[in-house]
Amino acid sequence: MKHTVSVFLLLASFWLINSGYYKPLLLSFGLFSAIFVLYLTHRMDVIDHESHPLHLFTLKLPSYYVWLVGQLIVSNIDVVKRVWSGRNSISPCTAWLPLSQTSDIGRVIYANSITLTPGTVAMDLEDDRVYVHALSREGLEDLRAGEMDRRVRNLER
Amino acid sequence: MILTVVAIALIVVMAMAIARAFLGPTIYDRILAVNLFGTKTVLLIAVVSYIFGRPDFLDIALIYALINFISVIAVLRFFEYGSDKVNEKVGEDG
Amino acid sequence: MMESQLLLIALALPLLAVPGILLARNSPNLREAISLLTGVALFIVNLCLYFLGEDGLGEGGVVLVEILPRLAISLELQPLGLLFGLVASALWPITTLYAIGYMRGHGEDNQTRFYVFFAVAIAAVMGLAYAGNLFTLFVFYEIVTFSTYPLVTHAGTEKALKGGRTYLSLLLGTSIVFFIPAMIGTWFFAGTLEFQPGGVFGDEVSPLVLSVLLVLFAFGIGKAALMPFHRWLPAAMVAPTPVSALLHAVAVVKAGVFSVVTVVVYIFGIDTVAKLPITPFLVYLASASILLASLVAMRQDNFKSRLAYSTVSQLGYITLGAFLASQAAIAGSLLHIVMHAFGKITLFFCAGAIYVAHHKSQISEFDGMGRVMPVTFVAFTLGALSIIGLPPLGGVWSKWFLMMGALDSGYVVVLAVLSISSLLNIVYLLEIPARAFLKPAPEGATVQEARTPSVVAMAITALMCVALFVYGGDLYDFIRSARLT
Amino acid sequence: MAEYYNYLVVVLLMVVGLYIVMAQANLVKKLIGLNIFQTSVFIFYISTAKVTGGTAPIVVDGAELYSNPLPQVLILTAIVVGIATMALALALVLRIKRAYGSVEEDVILEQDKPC
Amino acid sequence: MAEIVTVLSSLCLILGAFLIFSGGLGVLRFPDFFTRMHAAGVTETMAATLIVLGLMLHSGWGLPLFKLLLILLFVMITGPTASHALAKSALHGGLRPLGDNTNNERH
Amino acid sequence: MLNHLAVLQVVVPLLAAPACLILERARAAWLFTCLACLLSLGISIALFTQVQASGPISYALGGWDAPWGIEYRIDALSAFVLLLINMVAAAVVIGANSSLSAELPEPRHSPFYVLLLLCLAGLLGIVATGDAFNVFVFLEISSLATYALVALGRDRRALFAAYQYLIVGTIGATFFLIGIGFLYSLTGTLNMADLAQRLPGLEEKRLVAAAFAFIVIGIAMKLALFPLHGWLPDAYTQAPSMATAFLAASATKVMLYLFIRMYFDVLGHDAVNALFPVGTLFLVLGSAAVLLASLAAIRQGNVKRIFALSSVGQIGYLVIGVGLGSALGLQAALLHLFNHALIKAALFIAIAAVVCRVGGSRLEDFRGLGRAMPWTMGALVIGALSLIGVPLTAGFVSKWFLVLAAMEAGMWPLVALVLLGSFIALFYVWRIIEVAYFQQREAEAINEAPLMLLIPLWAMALANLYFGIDTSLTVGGSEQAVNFLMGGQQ
Ligand code: NA
Ligand code: NA
Repeated sequence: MKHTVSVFLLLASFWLINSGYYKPLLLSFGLFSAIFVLYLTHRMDVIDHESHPLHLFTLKLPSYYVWLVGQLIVSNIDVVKRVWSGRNSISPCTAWLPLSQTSDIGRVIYANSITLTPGTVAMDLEDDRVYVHALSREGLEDLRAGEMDRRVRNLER
Repeated sequence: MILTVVAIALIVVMAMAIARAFLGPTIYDRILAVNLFGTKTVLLIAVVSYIFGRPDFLDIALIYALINFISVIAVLRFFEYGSDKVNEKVGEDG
Repeated sequence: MMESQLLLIALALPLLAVPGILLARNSPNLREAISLLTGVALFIVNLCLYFLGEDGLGEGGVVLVEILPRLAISLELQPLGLLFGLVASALWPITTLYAIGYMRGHGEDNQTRFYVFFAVAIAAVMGLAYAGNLFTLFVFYEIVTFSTYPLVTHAGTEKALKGGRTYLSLLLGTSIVFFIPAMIGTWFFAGTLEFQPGGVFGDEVSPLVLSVLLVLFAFGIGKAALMPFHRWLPAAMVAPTPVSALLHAVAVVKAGVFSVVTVVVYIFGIDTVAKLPITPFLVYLASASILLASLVAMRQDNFKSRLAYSTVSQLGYITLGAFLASQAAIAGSLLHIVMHAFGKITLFFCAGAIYVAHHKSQISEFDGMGRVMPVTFVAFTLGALSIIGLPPLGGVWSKWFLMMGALDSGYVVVLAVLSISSLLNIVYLLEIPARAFLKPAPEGATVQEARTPSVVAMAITALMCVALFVYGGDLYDFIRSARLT
Repeated sequence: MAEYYNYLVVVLLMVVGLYIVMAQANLVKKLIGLNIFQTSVFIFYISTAKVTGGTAPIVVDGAELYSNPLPQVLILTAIVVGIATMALALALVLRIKRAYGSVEEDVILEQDKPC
Repeated sequence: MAEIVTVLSSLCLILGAFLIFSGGLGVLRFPDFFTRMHAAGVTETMAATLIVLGLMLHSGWGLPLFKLLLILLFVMITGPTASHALAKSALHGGLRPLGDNTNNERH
Repeated sequence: MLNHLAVLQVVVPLLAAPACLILERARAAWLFTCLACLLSLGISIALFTQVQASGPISYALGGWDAPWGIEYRIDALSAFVLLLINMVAAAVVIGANSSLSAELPEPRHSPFYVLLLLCLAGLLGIVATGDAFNVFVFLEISSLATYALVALGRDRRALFAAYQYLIVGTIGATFFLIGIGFLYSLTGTLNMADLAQRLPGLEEKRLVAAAFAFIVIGIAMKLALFPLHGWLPDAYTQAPSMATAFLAASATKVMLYLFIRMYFDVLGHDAVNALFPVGTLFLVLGSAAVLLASLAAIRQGNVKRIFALSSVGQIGYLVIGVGLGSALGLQAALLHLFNHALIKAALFIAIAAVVCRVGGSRLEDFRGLGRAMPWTMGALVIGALSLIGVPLTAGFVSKWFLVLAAMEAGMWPLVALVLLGSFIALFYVWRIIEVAYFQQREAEAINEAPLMLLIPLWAMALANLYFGIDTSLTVGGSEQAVNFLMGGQQ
């Protein structure tokens, strides 16, 4: 039931932001479409903890996001530096890195976070490991250190 | 004024993407280039809507982002299974 | 108002016979009786028109249907039409009589179809003879083509089909490519298609245009078999003899030459044609047609194809008369329509009789046949003499007046042509009785004529040739009495 | 010359589109050419609708001068028609592929050559 | 106060433009497909954020602000997904990344 | 109710089409379509009489007055063509059920009717509307339905025929769109009547010439005017027989109507000829069509393809009539537009009957049918005679006016050509008649076509005779249309 409410709120806010016209007729249309989409998603049986991981919205998430943005900036600068510097500025390499997350959502967050930060891309994902391509060996080693892996894991709990 | 500079930068990068699309030895380089072109268009539309002072164009930017993402995924799915296999799939339920 | 009723009856009568024939299709005697009776009745109707129409010539038109404003299908009593109507309605019953003997003797299948289309053809001929305007003439001219096509391809064999193909392509072809533009051209330049003695064209229409139209008509009326569009006549030899009789004597060719004369008299007007620059060429064309056809006829060993080319030549006489465009010449050509009809039909009857009785179709096989089929060959001789134009047969009159017409119009060379062609006629026609009577008969040959109805029909037409000699003068007076200018 | 550049684009696209339709043997690529050709016409309509200084013809307070809305509306319909045609064409190509095993025109014609 | 916002906005925009350009350069200059993906990543993450942020500051409070946020959110979520799908598809397509020393036993 | 007839004429078939989708069973869909077509025919009759009585009808769609809103103008010309299209549609639909049950599997009947109704709605829309862009929209509606109809054919070749037709048709329609785009950029209006008034006043001539060039080429493609006729033979041969009957008798006729509307009414043929000798171009293309298409028809082995090529030839006649530029020439074109529709309806419905019984339309399939299917072949012969232009048939009336118009223009070679065309037609028609009446059928016995096919077939055959004898409706109707079109100009 929680998830249904969250879907409804998401749809309603999406409608209100995009509409810009708040006359009764249009609002009723919005309501109707939100309800209709709710009905559809229920029929497709996709409203569950996986599509709406509400359990993650604890205090830990913002702090992870802040850290992630930091990582983002750092890795962006790193890649930009390599783009502008000379020939052998990059040392592409790949490796299977272990991952410690238990739930699927956790693994996806970890893989996405890897891919999000430029310099590293999660190319394949399995239950206990992820195949990563890195622009440089240093990038790969930073990742191997496991800082990101640890942070995502305690997000899960 | 700044917005125009950004727009120009975006267009230049889009030109680079097209260059990569022509050069790109493998199919995947070309898909990367097209995807890059698409995401930059989204930004270009957003910037242009502010150059023309019509923020309601942002809806177009959002829609373009949606379409671009789905097209890339559709193309990848086609290559993922190879052209003939796709037809077999279609053949079964066709 | 009697004329209009009679005209309608003349048209309707043969058509009414059609359902009768169809219903009686499995009792041949009744079926043939219907044809005969209708034929006789039709002849009587035409006779009434003849006597009644003495004064009423030209009035009493009846409009059947109006296709466009001023363009209608209408019937009218004209002297030319009356003459043609009389000949056709006279020969229909006779040919039917002959057909009974021939068809049964020869065991032809689907005879019903023959009598049905024969009746339709006669109805079309009536419509053509009594047409009130050029459009009506053209409509019935086409119906004659379509109703005779199944007769020509009666046998249904590949040869018959090939003959039918030439027949149709030439007749329909000339009518589509020449006759229609001529007719529409007349409508365009004259504004009307109604028959008017003296012609429909105003003075402002240039002779060049008139010449072109006349040539278009000459070639467009393919049934007049003017060379080079005569090939359909020999090609139609594939048909059984009664059909050839219909084609050559009763309906088809007569419709052709009748149309040519009608066009000359009622569309252009005799005086106009006389003055046209093109006329001399048409006269020479007709003359060439006469001579060439006679030469070709001489070389034909097949009896019916010789008669076919002879018809092409004789038709040349009639068109020649028309193009000479003088009172006498026109009268001569009209007379020749009658003379040739009875003469040629007799020859065809003989051809059919010989074929049915002895399966002989090549002239070289006729040695001594005179003793075997005396009546047939006597009749043949009478018919042949009439066509050659020797007294006491009717043919002499028409030849005579044609020559007078040529003199009036100043074409001396035509005199030569006519006399030479008469000589040629003698050669290719009298060869047959010569072989039949002078050559020794095949041994053990006994007299064996064809079936009596055929012989009777043959006798009637042969005697008519003689009668026409006697009454030739009255016929000529009737023709001259008609207001042609 | 500057203000005629849109017509150049229109003509260029039109010719490119028609060339592809004629030159290409692949049925799908022919459709791509057809689409380019149609797009060129759409660009012609919309570019001629532009009123210098006029903003997009969606009523917004604060704007006085708008570009001409009519051609743009017409082209909305034309786009819908174009998509309908393309959908039907692709459906046909799909069935042709299944029936002939190929979408190359010469291969198809070869198979249908009356023996 | 208003000046600070415009300065900040221009700064973001300029920086974003520079990042976009460098990402584009990387896509052109890098040797193989996988390395180019990283360069592309730059334009889709940092650069996009900076430009959208710049626009947000430029436009100030109002509905367009949220629309821009929505656009940014969408791009940030779908970006990595697309890159992952592309990389995986490339691998399946038999493309060998440079420096791939792991005798990568694909099952 | 009465004053909404103009728009109802299009709305009825347009709404009937989706409604027909719901009816799965073939018979129900058929009956429903018959009802819709008869209703549409009734409307066209009412419109025709209304126009005869009180002149052109103008109907502002949705209350928006011209030139802003879309205006439906039914004048003498449109009423004449509307009546013709509906007559043909009614005949085709009545006979469709029996023909389809032999050609299409049961589930495809309902879509066939939907497409037919959509095509009909499109065609009627083109004729009824007075707005140039609206014409384009209806042009595409009818074309899309037509492509799908052709693709319904049994043989796989139907798919490729439909594809080629789609390509050519779309390019044609887009050319038309470019043309009216130019006109719009010049005059600022899309209403055809309004265009007709504004165009003469313009001093800018080149763009008008360019616009007309695009429009002519576009319509020529849709019209299958030689040399742009490549798609027609395949499409007409592969489509289901009844679809061909409908298309042959209506689609190309509406395209010619559009041709005339643009050339005479909107642009004014004098104005256009002052820019470019368009009349001569039409005469040349028309003559080429008549000769080459008819000659090609002789060599064909499939009767459908013979008459498809014959249609290309006959379209040549229509264009010659228009090309002459005279009142008589235009009247000849309008007459032949009407008569040719009847001819081709009769011929193709007859072929549908043969295909229904024999299963194919090759020449050999016609062997011995003269005896086996006397009524079907009888109607086919009447249609054939009308095609050749034998007197007392509708075809003769058209030939009469066409030759007269050529004579009035003093173009004697054209007279010869027009008549040569029907002479050639004689050959390819007689090939069929010889096979049917003179060759024996060895294969199994064939019985006569079903009654529901014979009724529309003989209705069309008798119409060919009726309009060959009583020409008041056709000649009268076309004369009124010509006076309207020509009157406006002189
Ligand atoms: Na990373
Ligand atoms: Na990345």
